[in-house]
Amino acid sequence: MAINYLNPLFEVVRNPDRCIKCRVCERQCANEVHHYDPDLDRMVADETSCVDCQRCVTLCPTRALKIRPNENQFRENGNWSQQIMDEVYKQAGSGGVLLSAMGNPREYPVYWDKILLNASQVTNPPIDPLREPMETKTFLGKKDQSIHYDENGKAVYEKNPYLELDVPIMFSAMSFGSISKNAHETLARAAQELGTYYNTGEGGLHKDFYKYGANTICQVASGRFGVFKEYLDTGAAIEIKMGQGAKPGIGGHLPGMKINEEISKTRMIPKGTDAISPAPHHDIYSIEDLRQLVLSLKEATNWEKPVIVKIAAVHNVAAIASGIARSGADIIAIDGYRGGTGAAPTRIRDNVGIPIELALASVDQRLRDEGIRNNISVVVGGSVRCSADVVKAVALGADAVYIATAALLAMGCHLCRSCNTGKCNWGIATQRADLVKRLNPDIAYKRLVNLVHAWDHEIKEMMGGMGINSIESLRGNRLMLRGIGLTQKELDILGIMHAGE
Amino acid sequence: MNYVIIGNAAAAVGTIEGIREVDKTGKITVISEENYHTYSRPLISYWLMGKVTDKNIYYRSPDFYEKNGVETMFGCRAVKIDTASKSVVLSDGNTIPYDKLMVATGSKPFVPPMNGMEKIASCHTFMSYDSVKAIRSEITEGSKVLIIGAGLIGLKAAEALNEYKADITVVDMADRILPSILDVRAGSIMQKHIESKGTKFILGTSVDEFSEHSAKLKNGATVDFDMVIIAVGVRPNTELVADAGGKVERGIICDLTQKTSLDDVYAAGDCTVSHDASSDTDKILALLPNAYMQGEVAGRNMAGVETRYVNAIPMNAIGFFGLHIITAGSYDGEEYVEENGNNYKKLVFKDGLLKGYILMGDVKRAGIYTSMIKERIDLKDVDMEMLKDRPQMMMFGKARREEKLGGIFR
Amino acid sequence: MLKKEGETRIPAGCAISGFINRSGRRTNGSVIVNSIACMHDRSNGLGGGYAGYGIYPEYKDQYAFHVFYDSNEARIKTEAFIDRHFDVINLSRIPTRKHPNITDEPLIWRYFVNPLPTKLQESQLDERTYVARCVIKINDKIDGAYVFSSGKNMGVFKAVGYPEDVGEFYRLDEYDGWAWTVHGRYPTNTPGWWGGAHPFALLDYTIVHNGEISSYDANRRFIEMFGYKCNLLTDTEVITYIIDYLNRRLGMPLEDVAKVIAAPFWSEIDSGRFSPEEVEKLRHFRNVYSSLLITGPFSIILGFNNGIMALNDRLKLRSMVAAEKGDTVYVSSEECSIRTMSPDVDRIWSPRGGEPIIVTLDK
Amino acid sequence: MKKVYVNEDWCLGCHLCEFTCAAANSGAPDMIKAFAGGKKPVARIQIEEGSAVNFAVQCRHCELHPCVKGCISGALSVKDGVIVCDEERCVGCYTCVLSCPYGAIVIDGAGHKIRKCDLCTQNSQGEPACVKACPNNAIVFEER
Repeated sequence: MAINYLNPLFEVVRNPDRCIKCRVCERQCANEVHHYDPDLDRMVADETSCVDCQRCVTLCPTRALKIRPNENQFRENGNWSQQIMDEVYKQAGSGGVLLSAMGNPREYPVYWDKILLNASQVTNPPIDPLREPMETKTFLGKKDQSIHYDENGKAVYEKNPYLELDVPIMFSAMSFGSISKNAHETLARAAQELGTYYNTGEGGLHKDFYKYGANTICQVASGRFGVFKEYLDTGAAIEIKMGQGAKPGIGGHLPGMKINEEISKTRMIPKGTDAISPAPHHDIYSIEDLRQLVLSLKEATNWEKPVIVKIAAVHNVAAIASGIARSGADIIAIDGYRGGTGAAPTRIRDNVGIPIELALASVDQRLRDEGIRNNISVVVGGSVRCSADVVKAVALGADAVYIATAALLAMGCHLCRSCNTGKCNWGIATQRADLVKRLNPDIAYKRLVNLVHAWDHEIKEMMGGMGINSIESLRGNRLMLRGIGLTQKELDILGIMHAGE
Repeated sequence: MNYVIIGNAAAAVGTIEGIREVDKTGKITVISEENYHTYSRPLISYWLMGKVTDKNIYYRSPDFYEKNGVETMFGCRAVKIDTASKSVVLSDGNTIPYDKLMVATGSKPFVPPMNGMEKIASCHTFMSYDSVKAIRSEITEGSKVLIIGAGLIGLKAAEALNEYKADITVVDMADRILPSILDVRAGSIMQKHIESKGTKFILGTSVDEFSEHSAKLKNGATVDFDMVIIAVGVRPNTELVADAGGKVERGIICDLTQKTSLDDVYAAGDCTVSHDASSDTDKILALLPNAYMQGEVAGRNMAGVETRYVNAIPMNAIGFFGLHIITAGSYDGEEYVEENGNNYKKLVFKDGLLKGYILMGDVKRAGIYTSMIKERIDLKDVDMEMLKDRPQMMMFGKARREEKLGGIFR
Repeated sequence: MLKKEGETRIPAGCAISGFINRSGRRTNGSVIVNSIACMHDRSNGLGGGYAGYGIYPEYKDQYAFHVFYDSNEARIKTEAFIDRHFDVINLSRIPTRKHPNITDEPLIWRYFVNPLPTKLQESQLDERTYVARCVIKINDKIDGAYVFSSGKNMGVFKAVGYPEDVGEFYRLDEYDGWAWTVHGRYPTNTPGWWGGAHPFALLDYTIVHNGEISSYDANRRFIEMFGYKCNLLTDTEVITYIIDYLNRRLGMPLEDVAKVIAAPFWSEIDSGRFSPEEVEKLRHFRNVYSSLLITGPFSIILGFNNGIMALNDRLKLRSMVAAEKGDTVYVSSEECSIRTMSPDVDRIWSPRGGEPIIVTLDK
Repeated sequence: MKKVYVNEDWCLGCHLCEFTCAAANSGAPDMIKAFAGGKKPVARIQIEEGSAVNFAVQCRHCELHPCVKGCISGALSVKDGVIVCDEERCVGCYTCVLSCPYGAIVIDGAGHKIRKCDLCTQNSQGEPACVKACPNNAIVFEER
C-alpha cells in the first residue's frame, strides 16, 4: 500500500473514567469511527474518517467524548498552511476537483459584524415591544403605486401578485435530494406555522408536501427537475434559479446513488441516474431570454404568482439586478458568497462571488437611483446568521432575508461540511433511511419555529429600541446603521456613515 | 349478596378479587381447613430453601381480608353442600348459608398404596406449608432422602432439600424426568443438570417394598433413607360437589363462567377440569395462574357480571438449580428444535399456528410465544425466521406492533 | 463646527398650534402668536415660524414665493431664474420689525408670480408640478437662496428665535387669515438656520411638526425616487413631500393619506371593525405604500389650499389636543394654548393616534 | 393514564433508553457511578433492533396484566394503574415472563429475579427516564 499522506483532521478524546461502553457513539457514527473492542473491553476510535460532526459527543450520555483538531502539525509555514498542503496531497492522490459543502468558511470580512445599530435616546422614545404593537409583516412583490378614485370616491387600484410574510425571514432553496425528506418536511411545517415560505430547491416537490403549497416557493432551475404544471400551480411563488452564492457560475450534481425511488419520482428522472443541472439555463443566454422565461412562467400560472429570480452576488450584481427589475420578475433573491450548498468545488466556493452586504447595498441603491425599487422586492441570503443580521439587511434595503444554514443548524447540523458524502449523521443531508430517521420533524420543526420566533422577538426589540414599530420603516433606513472599522470606500458602498458621525 | 368460598389459595383469592371488582359490599366468607392467612402453595419449596421468609410466603398482604371485607373461618372443614337450603355444612355441624358458593378446594397429594409404607420412619408429602414445616423440623445435613416421583413437585423438593446438603435419590416409574412438561431431550438435559448438583435418579422402576429406613426397588436395588417424600401426583378435591350431585369427571366440570352443574355453585382451580385451547381437550390444569384467573372470572360472575374464561392452556415456568424452563401449549405438531449446551428450544407448529414450546436455559420474553398460542396468531402474519430466532415483537407486522406497543388501533 | 440643516440630520422637539375657521372668516395673526407664546418652554429659541392661509386676497391667483437670500448675489441669480420661468406680478422685501431677539436675518423677499405659459407648456408638466420643480431647483442648485413659501394666497414666516418673537418680527398683526399654524422649535444640535425653521412648505402645503420620526431614512430614500430632493434632512421636509406625493401627485384624498402615513396596526386591521372592502384597501396600502409609513413620534398640522389636517403618529407618542368653538377648530400641543385663543371652547378632546382631523372650508 | 409509548418510525436503536433506565433504577446517583467498575445494572426497557426498524419495549401496564394474575409470590401488583414489582418478594419463578404477551418482563440473571418498568414511580426520576433520554422523541409519555 502506498503512503497515505493525509492525516486525520481530528482526534477523538475519550475519557475512560466516564465511558460506560454503552456504544451509542458506535451506533450513531455513520463514518464508523468508533468500535467496541471486546478483547480490550473498551471503545476504540479510527479517527481517519471522523468529520467532527459532533453526533457522538452530543449523544454520549456521560459526556465522555471530545473531538478536537489533530495536534499533529506540519512544519509551520505562513504561506503553505497545513490545509493547503493537505489539499495538494489529496489532489495528488485523487487527481480530482476538491469538493466541499456548506458555505465558504474562509476568514473574509463579515460586514454584518462591522455595522452597528442605532437606538433612541431622549429626543424620541424607544418602544417596548411587550407593551406596544410591533409589526414584522412583510409583503414581497411589485409595488405598483398608481391609484385613482372613481366618482363615488372609491379607491381603484390594481393588485400585483405578492407573498405575505409574518416575519421577514424565509427558508431558502434546498432541494429534496440534497437534504432529506424529513428535513423538507421540517422546513415546510415550520414555514406554515410561522406564516412564511420555504423553497423546494431544484429537486421538485414530493407529493406528500403539496399540502404545504401555500407556504412553498417552487424553484425552477437549469435542470428543470420535477417541474411540471401541477408543481408550478401548487406553490405560492416560482423562483427561477440563475445562480447560487456558494457556486456562482456552475450547476449542480446530485450523484446517482442518492437518487432513490422517492427522489427519482419527485425529480422525474430515472432511479440511480446522476441529476446534473447545467451551469446556465440553456434557454437563457441573456437578460431578454430571462424576461421570456419570467413571462412564460407567469402565463403558465395564470399571472397569479409572483416570480422570483435568484442570482449569486457577483461583481456587477447591481446592473444585473437592474435588468431583472425590468424583466417582469416580482422579487429578486441575491445569494452572497457565504451561502451554503450540499456540494461545491472547494475552489469555487471559497473564491467566487462577493459578500451579500455589499451586494445588497449596491443593488438597493442602484434600483433607487433608477427609480425602480418599487418594481421588485429584494430578498437576500448567503449567511444571515442572527436577528441582528436580519435587521441590518433590512436597514440596508432588503425586504426580507433567506436563511438556510441557520435553519439547518436549528435542526441539528453542526457544520461539519460533509454533506457531499451523503452520510449526514444528523439525518439532514442524507438519503440513507437509517440516518434520515434521526431527524424527527416533530422535534425539528418546533426548533426551527423557536429559532425564527426568537429572532422575531429580537428584531422587534431592536426595532423598538430604534423607535420603529413596523418593519417597513426600517427598510432601507440606513441612518440606523453606522460602520465600524470600515474604509471610506466600504462605507460609501454600504451607504452608511461611520460610527461617531 | 352473601358469598361463601371454600378454600383459601389462589383460586379463592382470585374469587375475592373478582367479586370485589364488581361488588364492593357483599358479604364474603372464606372457609379454610388450613389455619393460615392465604399463602402461595408453590412458595413452600422456596420457603424450605430459605429463599422465602415466613413473612413473604403469604400470597397477599396481612390486611388482605380486612381490606376486602372478608370474614375468615380458618381450621374449619366443609363436609357438605346443601343445595336445597343453600348452605355449607361444617365438620362441627354448623351450617353457613350462601347466595353464591365458590368451591376452591384444590387438590391433595396422591399416595398410592405401596408395600410396607406404614413402616417408613419418616414419610411426607410436599403440598402444604405444614408439610414443609414438618420436613424442615426433621432434616439435617447429610440426611438421606428418597423422593418418589420425578415430576415438578418431587424435583422442587429435591432442589429445596439440596440446600441442606441432603443425600437425595429420586425414583420414578417413568424412564425420564418431568414427562408432563418436557420432551425426552429436554428432560435429559435437565436430568444431567440436576445430577451435576448431586441428586441421583433411579428411573424406570418403583418401590417394591419399604422398610423403616430403606426401600427395595423392583429393579433389585435398595435405597436407604432417613426420610421419604411421596410426590407422585395429586388428586382434585371434588367430593363436596360430587356428593351434592354436581357433575364431576376427573375434576369438577364447569361452564365458561366457572359455574358447576349446581345452581349458584362455582368452582375454580386445581379441583376443576379446564379446556386446553392449544390441544382442544379437557384436562386438569393445575397451575397457579389458571387457578387465580378462573377464580377471578368466577367471582365476577358470582357478583353478576358475566365473564368467560377462555384460552386456558397448559403452561409452566419453573426452574431447578438455576436452570429455568418455560413451556406452554401442546407438543403435537411439526417441531423446530435448537439446542446449545443447557439452552434448549422447541417450537411446535400445527394448522398454521404455534401450538406449543419448550424453552430451557434462555427463557427471555417467552410470553410472546405464549400469547401467540393463546391468541392463535396466524403464522402467515409473522416473520418465521424471527419467530424461530427468539421471541420478539419485531416478527409481527407494523400494524400489530403499533396496536400492541403504541396503543394505536387502526 | 456645527452643521446646519441639509448637512446633517437634526432631531428636534417642538410645540405646534393652529386653527381654521370653516366659513373662511379671517383672524388676525396676533391670535396665533399669543397661542404659541404660552408654550414658550417647548421651544429653545432656535426656530419659530407661521403659516397663514387667506392672507393675500389681493394676489390670490399668484404663487407667492417667500425667499431667504444669504447675499445679493444669490438674489440676483435667483431672480434671473424666476424671470426665466415666471411672470413676476409683484416683488418686494417682506416687511419686518426690528426685534432685539431676532438677529442675523438674511435678505427676505417676496414674489407674486405666474408661470410663464410657454415655459410651462415646454415642460410638459402640470402647473403645480412645474412650480414645485422650480422651487426644488432653486433650493437645490442656487447657493444661498432658499424658497420657503410657494403657495397661493398663503405664506410662511419663519426665523431663528422664539416663535412669539418671530411673529413680532414679521409683523403678523398686520395679516389676517382663515387659518394659521405655528411652530416653536427645540432642536438639539443646530446652530440655527432660518431655512431650517418650520413650517416647511411646498406649494400650498405647509407642515408644522412636533416629533422625531424613526422612519426618516426609509421615507427619504423612497420619496427621492420620485423627483424630490430632501435637502434639509428634516422630518417636516420629508413629510411634506410624502403628502405632496400622495395627495397631489397620486390624487389620494387626505383621509387615505393618513391611512398610509399613520397606517392602522395589523391588529386593528384584523380586528373586524373595518368592512372587508376597507380591509382589502388597508392591506393594499400597507403593501404598496409601505415605505411611506411614518413611525416614531409625530404630531403634525398640515395646511393646504382649503383646509388643515392634524395627525398624530399611530402610537400617539406626542401630545396633541383639538377643540371646537362655533365654526373654528383649534389644534395644539397643549390645551393651554387653545385656551388663549378661545377660553371657553364648545368641545375639547385628544385625538387618537393615527386618526386625522381634517377640516376644510365650507363651500 | 399516561403511559410510555414508542414510535418505531423515530427509534434509532441507540440504546440510550436502556442505559438510562438501568442507571435510573440502579440506585446510583449518576450514570457513571451506575456502571462504574464493570457493573451492569439491568434495564427495564429493551430495544429490538432490525435492519430498518428499531423500537423499545417495556411494560404496557395493560388492563389484563396476566403477569400480576399469574404471580405466584404476590410480588407483582397494580398500584394506581402501574404494575409494580416488590423485588424483595420475587422468587424468580418467571411465571410473569411466561405470561407477558409483550415480553416486557426482564430477567435479572444475576439475582434470579425479574425487573420491570414501573414508569419510574419507584425511583427519583419523576418522569420516566427513558422518555427524557430519548434523543429523537421516539419514546413519549402520554395519554392515548
